[in-house]
Amino acid sequence: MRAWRQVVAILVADARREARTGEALMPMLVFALVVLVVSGFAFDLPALLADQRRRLVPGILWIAIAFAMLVGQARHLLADRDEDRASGLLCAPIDRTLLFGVKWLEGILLGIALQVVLIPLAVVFFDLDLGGAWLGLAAILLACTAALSALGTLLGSVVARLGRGEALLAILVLPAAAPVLIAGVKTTAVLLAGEPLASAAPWPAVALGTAVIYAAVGALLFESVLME
Amino acid sequence: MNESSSWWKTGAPLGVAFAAGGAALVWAAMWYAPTERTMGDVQRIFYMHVPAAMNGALAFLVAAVAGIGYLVRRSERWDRVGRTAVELGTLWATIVLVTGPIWARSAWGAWWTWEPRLTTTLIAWLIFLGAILVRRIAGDPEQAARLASVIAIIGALDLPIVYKSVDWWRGNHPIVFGKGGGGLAPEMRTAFLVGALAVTLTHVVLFRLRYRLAQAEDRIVAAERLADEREGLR
Amino acid sequence: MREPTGRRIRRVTDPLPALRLEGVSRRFGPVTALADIDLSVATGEAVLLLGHNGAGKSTLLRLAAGLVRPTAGRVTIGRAGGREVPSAARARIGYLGHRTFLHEHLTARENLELYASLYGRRDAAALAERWLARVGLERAAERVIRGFSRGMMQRLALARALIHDPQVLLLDEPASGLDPEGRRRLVEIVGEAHAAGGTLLVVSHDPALGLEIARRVVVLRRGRIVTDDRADSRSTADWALAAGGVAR
Amino acid sequence: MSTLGWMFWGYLAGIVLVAGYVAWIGARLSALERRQRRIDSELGADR
Repeated sequence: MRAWRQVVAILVADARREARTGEALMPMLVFALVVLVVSGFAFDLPALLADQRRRLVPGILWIAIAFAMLVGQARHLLADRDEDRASGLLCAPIDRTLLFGVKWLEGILLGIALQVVLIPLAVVFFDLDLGGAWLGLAAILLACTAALSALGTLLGSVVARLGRGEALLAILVLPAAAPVLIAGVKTTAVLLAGEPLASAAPWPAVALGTAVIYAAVGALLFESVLME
Repeated sequence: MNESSSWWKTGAPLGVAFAAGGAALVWAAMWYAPTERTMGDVQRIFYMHVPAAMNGALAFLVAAVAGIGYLVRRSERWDRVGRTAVELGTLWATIVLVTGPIWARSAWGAWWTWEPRLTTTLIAWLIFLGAILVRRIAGDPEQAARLASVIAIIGALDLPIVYKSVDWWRGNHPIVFGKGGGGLAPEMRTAFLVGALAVTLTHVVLFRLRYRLAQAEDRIVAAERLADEREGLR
Repeated sequence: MREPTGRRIRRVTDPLPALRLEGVSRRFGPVTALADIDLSVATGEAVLLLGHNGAGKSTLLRLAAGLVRPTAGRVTIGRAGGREVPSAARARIGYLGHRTFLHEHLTARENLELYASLYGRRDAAALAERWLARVGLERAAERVIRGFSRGMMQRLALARALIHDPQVLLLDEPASGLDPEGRRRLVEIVGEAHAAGGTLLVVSHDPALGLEIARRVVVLRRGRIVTDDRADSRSTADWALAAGGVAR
Repeated sequence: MSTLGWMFWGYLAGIVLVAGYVAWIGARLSALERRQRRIDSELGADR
């Protein structure tokens, strides 16, 4: 199947580039780590009771994730400007919706790679007890990352077309990401309190719903961003 | 060509419209409408605040429709409508965001509450500021129009989601008017209609004026390009 | 040719145009880049596109390659056409633009394999191997192309543009940055593609290059076609003048 | 501040914002028209 071969080719090429340069993932990881550390003393976490800490940690975690996603996707999408490779993709007989799908998937993969490192670090730093919550946490992380990545892919392409970076992307993405962040923080708080995912309703559904809506609209508008 | 008079040609009816609308609004809001019992005179901000909010929502809707229109038709006219509507929406949202806290501070003692309508207005303001920013950064006018259209569409689509999320997040705190607010006295309703009419009239006039500016902007780009060609620079 | 017999012969032998632009205009905001272009290039024809800077040559090629949407008009590649170049039609096109479209952190071979796969080719590895040899980059195949010279990049870009064996070649200043040996290979490769029935639309500042292959010359000025004639109707120097002459 | 005082500031802010925007459009418009006239006259002289 041609579409399958095209998707794999793009994924392999971008993965190779990322493996050789680390241009997206490295700044993401370092940035997120810095946010965790700075939050540690900005909120004076060690002085707080475990219960108070649990109320602050979801917010800190989602700020770190959201900003790191912005950094990573801005780097990642800006890279396609070099040698006008974005046009190289557009010339090829690839459906533009599929192209959005690939870049969206790559954003999600970057997010997962980040969280695989970040969450254990947060557990250590903030003395969290995930207990049986890790499956629910993985689910909400995935849903919110999918929504953030969809926004980041569409608006990141806008920013890349303008030759700008993270600052403009943050301005464009974060207001629209407000529902995603609320959903992420609320659900994480419920999970960290030891309650099941279901008791976080309606937030998991909000995260999933926004992911679906933003991905659909992103796929629809992507061509308008890319095509002159 | 009598270009210097064109500004005044628009300016004269503009001034008359503003004066009439403003006078009607001030009269209705200050004298005609009765003083609200619990909040006092500050409630009179309502007659400008709510019409401004309604016109802001209208402008954002127009901006999104113009964005779709531009992406489908690629006509400069849709782009000019979009350019105009995004700016006007931002203006109305600014007015709402300034008058709202003043009213809130006086009536409830707090400048700001994270109430769905307030939060959504603030986020709308931020998103459309983003659209203005993208337009300023973009180099060529076609790219500016295309990318700003995308932002306007995303913005308009996002706002209902934001509203609902904040509603679930914080709840619908201060109900002043509408359900549970006790409704409006007949004179208040009349004053509100006058206010809505005056603000909407201002919106129409400002829209035409800003649209003219957009036309002038487009003409200049074309004229400078032509001048460059004559000089052999292109 | 107006005779009935002639018309009948034409109908039989005249092939489907490989590339046809009908009433195509492109404006960038208030700026007009292409105005009402009608251009039909027959299958197997080789056309040189001339014009000075900003005349709309590159926009025309990008439009035919599906990178730029026309503001008005139709673009047809083979049988498929419309406001936009359809996905299937893009597979028939090989476009070489100002930029190479190459990934600087991939090797020469990886770059070619990527583009062969993007065009749905199953034999990506074999194609990459063959094209590396054709452009003379076999010995640099496993090197990340970041350190390549301008000439090597352009050779690889040429291979990238042609690796899927396109029927329609859109080449925008293909010789730019090429060393003499690279230029020789370019002429050879493009000549072979043409001999095999490929259709060519070449933009070049340097008419000498295009005239080695092209039989027809189109001159653009300010987004309009001002000349469309047989290549041998004028000398190379005259064509250069026609292309670069500033209208007053 | 009295509730009347708050109301005054609210209306003032609204009116200043609208008036400021109109002034900005006016300034831009007349600047553009000046530029347009200059270009027109230059082109005229060129011919």
